[in-house]
Amino acid sequence: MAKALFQVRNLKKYFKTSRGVVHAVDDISFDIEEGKTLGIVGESGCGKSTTGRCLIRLIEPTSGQVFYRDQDICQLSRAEMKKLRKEMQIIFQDPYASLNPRKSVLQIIAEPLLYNKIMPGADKFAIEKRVLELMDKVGLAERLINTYPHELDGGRRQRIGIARALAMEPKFIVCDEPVSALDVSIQAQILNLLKELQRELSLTYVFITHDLSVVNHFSDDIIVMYLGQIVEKAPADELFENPLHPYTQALLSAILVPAVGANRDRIKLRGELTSPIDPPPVCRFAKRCNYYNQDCAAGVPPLLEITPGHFVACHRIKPGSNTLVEAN
Amino acid sequence: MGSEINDRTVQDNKELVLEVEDLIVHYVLQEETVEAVNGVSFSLERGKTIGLVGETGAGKTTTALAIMNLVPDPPGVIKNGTITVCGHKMLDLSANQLEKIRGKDVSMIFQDPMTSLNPVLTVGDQIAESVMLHENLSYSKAFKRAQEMLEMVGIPGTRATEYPHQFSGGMKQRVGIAIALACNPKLLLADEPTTALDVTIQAQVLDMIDDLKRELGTALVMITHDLGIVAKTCDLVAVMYAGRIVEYGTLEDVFDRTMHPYTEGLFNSLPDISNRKSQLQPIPGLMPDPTNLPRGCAFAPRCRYATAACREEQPSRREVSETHTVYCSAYDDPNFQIERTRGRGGNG
Amino acid sequence: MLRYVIRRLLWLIPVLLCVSLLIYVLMDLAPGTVIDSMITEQMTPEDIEKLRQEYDLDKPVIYRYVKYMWGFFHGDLGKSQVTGLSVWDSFISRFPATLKLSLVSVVFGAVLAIPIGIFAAQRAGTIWDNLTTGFTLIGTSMPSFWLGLLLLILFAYKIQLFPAGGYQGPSSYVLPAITSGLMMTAITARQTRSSMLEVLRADYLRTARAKGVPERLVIRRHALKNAWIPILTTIGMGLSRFLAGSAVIETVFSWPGIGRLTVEAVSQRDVTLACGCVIMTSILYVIILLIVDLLYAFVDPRIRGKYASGSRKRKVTA
Amino acid sequence: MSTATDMLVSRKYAKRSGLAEIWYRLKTNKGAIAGFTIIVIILLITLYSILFIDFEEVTAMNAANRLQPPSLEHPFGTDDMGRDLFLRTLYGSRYSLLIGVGGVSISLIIGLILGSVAGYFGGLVDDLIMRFSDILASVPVFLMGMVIVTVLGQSLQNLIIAVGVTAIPEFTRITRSSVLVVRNQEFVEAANAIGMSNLAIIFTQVVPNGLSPIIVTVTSRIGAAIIEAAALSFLGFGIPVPHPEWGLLVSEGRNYIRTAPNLTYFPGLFIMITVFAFNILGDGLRDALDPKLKK
Repeated sequence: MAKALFQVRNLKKYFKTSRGVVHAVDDISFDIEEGKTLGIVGESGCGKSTTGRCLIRLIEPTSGQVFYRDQDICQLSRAEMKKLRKEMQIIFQDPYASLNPRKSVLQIIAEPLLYNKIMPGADKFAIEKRVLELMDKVGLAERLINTYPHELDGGRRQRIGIARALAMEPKFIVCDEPVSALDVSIQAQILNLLKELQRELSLTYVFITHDLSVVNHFSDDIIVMYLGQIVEKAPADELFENPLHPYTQALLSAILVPAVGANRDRIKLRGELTSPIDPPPVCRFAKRCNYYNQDCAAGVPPLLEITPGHFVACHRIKPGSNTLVEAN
Repeated sequence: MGSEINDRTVQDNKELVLEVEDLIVHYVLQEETVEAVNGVSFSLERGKTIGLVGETGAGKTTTALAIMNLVPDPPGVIKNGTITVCGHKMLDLSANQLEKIRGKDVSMIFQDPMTSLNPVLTVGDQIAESVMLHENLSYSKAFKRAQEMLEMVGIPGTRATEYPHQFSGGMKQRVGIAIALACNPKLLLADEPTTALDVTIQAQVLDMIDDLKRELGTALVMITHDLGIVAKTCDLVAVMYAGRIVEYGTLEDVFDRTMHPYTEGLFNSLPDISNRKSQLQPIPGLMPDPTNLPRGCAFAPRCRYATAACREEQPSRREVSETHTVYCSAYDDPNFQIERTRGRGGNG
Repeated sequence: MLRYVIRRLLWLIPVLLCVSLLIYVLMDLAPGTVIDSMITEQMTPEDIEKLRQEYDLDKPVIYRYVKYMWGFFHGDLGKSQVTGLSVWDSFISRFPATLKLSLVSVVFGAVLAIPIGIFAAQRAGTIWDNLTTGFTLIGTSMPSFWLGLLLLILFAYKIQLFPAGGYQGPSSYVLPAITSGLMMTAITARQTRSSMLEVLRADYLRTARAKGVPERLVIRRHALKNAWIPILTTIGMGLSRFLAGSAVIETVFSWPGIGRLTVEAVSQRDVTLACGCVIMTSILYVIILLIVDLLYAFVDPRIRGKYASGSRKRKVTA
Repeated sequence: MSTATDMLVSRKYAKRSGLAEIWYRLKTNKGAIAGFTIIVIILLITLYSILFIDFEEVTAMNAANRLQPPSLEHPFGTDDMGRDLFLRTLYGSRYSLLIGVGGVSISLIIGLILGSVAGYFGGLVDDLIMRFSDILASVPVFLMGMVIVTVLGQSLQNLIIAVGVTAIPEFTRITRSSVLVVRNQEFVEAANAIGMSNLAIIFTQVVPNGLSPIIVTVTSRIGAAIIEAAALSFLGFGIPVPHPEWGLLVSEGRNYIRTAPNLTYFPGLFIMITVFAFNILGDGLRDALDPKLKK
């Protein structure tokens, strides 16, 4: 197997608030293979966006290492980091908030070119030419070059965001819920575009979403997060065919399939997400778990490889077995 | 636009809770007019659920607000149409009469539970308010009812004295449902009730709406963009595009015997959970500008079957079966068939 | 809640220390000293030097400040350098006049202004809204001393309905109260209108209407309750402004309040009296702002919740 | 794709910038137009007075002409020293405008720097700046102005400083809160991701987007500063005589309020109209810049 592009080790991000310490990301480790897509799923507040931002150091992690091509980016100086920034970019969820409303499409896409001197000595003709190339690549018509974000619809704005990220000629892109604010028909357009770009430019993606059918469609490997921790990690096919963690099972069964009679049996979960503030050192999911018993109070369950490539963090699933131990 | 749909259901002698006939709603702004709803007709029997499906700007929410006669005016203008809720002609009533019907015969659940509850009133008071208004109960009795309603939606009655900010998103939406159901309405409008919620919470809330609806015999208009929710909750489906219904029928009609190219496009845009290698086939292009709708079929510019005629004239109405209607001129050619590629039926 | 009040009261201490230091040092820096007016031509340089020592003018300003504050915390604000009267007594004796005028104007303002603001907001864009907005705009654009003088010309000289000034009997209240009341009304009505407009757009009003709540209750129970905070702020600010800046109106109407006292003290370079007045007024000012803050909590349960847990919620990125 | 490099492709397409849209919306706002027109007229008056009215002309006494009622020759009448009030009032417009604009510039510049530093960096810097601003705000504005003028001495320049200093806390607070709103937007994060420096982010992303509430405050604050300065002058803390500042003119007129109320009417009316113009323009700007009203 090729060496992973990213190796994340014991990553933690805590936010201090006056009500306590929010454990937004709490000791997670994983690898990202070059040229693949890693999906991160979970519900709001599970730390998936924070993880994505820590990967490219938009947020300083509290502790842990993020190795990019064997270099711990958390140790880099500002100047060194600035060089690496070109290789790693991010696409945001909200195509309304992520574009500066006072800048035109030309200015937004040209900004990364100018600030990083990607085209040294280029005049404005060359810059504009490059911007037009990028616009063409993401499917924006040439005539939109002088428009402002508020004049455009969500799908086009998201294309601007993608073009801005591509301007840096990155190797790696964090896609933070890139389609959840979009309509179904536009969502499919953007997903297809992202896939095409990945093939064409051999990009590596981290794809963050709460939408399971989208992550299934888009990812090679999937991480399921719950309250700042990874509860399950597996190749996409494996995860969808054989989900092991009770939370993953519930999540998958909550998917509503657009077909008659397809949504009858569901695993019901009690309650709602608990607070990520100063969580007790037990399984975070225990309170809502349908398989809860006294074993579950024995500390935070470690993420263990149950079958090759399939990792689960649950006290009641032992390596080698393929189901919950004595599920009740 | 026809009202034939209604005639048929009347003949069946079922109890009609809602009839919307040829509704047209525009928003008249300074420089332009947004043509939000352009001739929508449908009806609903007691205890049934209809799904209004469509993307942003299809006119779903405006239709629901028109049913309540709550379209903000200005800029909203109801240009045409009749709306009958439990025998009341909503658009002809005085403000006074409307206040007696809203919350009693028909009520509504709103999309965003974060902003649709009043932050400075306790949730108990907000539920009790409509009980007091419509059933002339004393405050203490109404408050007791409010507590019962909270229990019914799965929140301890003791929390009735708390304020909305003390509840999580899912709980707030339950409160919204309790408010809507407090006076046992015959018709409930739910405007994207779970869009703002997490997946597992969404499932809880949908189940609850389903249970309560069955228990109370309420008819439900479910407004959503999510075909999964439609599949789970609805008996009838009306697919909307640019302010018009383009396909109308039972759940099975629309999902398994899809006729309209737009409906087909919606299905083809969705990732297939059972086959992750499948290709998405998005509908090309964008929703038309509602201030400047095309002369012919609004979907024609994005439709792969569109002919010159489609761009010139409004689509013809076609009754495929007793329950299934489609508005598409392509079917004027008897050999026409859409090529929906994705699996149908319960193979998901 | 109690913890919050205590914390806010404790915060008063550094504020007052800094404010008094600022004022004292500034006044001390002003050209001329207290003893200037006491020096006569007959005095020898030794006499003057003795006088300087008596008033600690030979010592650094910080020494005088510490000495002043020492007295301050012992309830002694010193004596007026011009009249020789106790600063504390002068201030207290003048305070009721200002307080009465402020309260009258606040009540006046609130009673008139809130209905006007609601009226305008509900009819936003109509001729009624434009008229009231025009009226309130003119009100906020008028200097209060000018309005006061206009009222004097009309009611005291032309038709001689009310006395031109002074502080005797209810009729002497009328003109000063109308002056400050009208300013207050204009400001508060504007604020009420804009915060009502904000609230009228809110989703929860649609929820209330969908429940069948009659329109007047929608406004009274659902909208107004949410619009209260900015309105309260304006009224609180208005009250403190009148307490502090009443100098102008008090001068126009020869009203014996603290505002005029301060103006006189400052113009006569009466450093002790001026300092005492400014510092005392600042205390009042800060206390009123504190009361307004506490009223927020009374009006808005979200703020109450924040105080109860003693903390501010911060945005947490998911 | 175009290969011709003799013309920028972006020139081919019409450009309607954000500014153009704001101007458009301002144009449709009757109040804003009225305010703008009045301000232009006052500016023209000021220009006229600078070019054609001498200081001697408005300060020279003429006992024979004392306290004349308004007439064709003296449209506003004459004061107790026989000076033409009309000329004096026109001459006085420069002071009010200078005080308004100058005072607000002082508070704007200092408030903008303090507020954006506090808002962008947060933490200890934020705490220090905001506590300083709280303390400054704890002295009632009017008293602060009075003390400053007393300390620095009476002059136009010091009046401007007094009016400017008192508004610093307000501008600091407004700048900080609008910076905070913008700072948490995703486009600032996006700028971070393309490697922009903090300084560049503040000036190209944060400030331009947080400007609307500040512009509105500037406009209406000019009006408030004019009133404040006039009130200080009225009480004898303003520009020294014989400069015909409007507040001072009202104060002088007060002595003849029974016999010659015209001395009070006119200067006060000019203050009101000027302040009204700035206030109504501020209202119009607020509507034009409010994103919520965008459709």
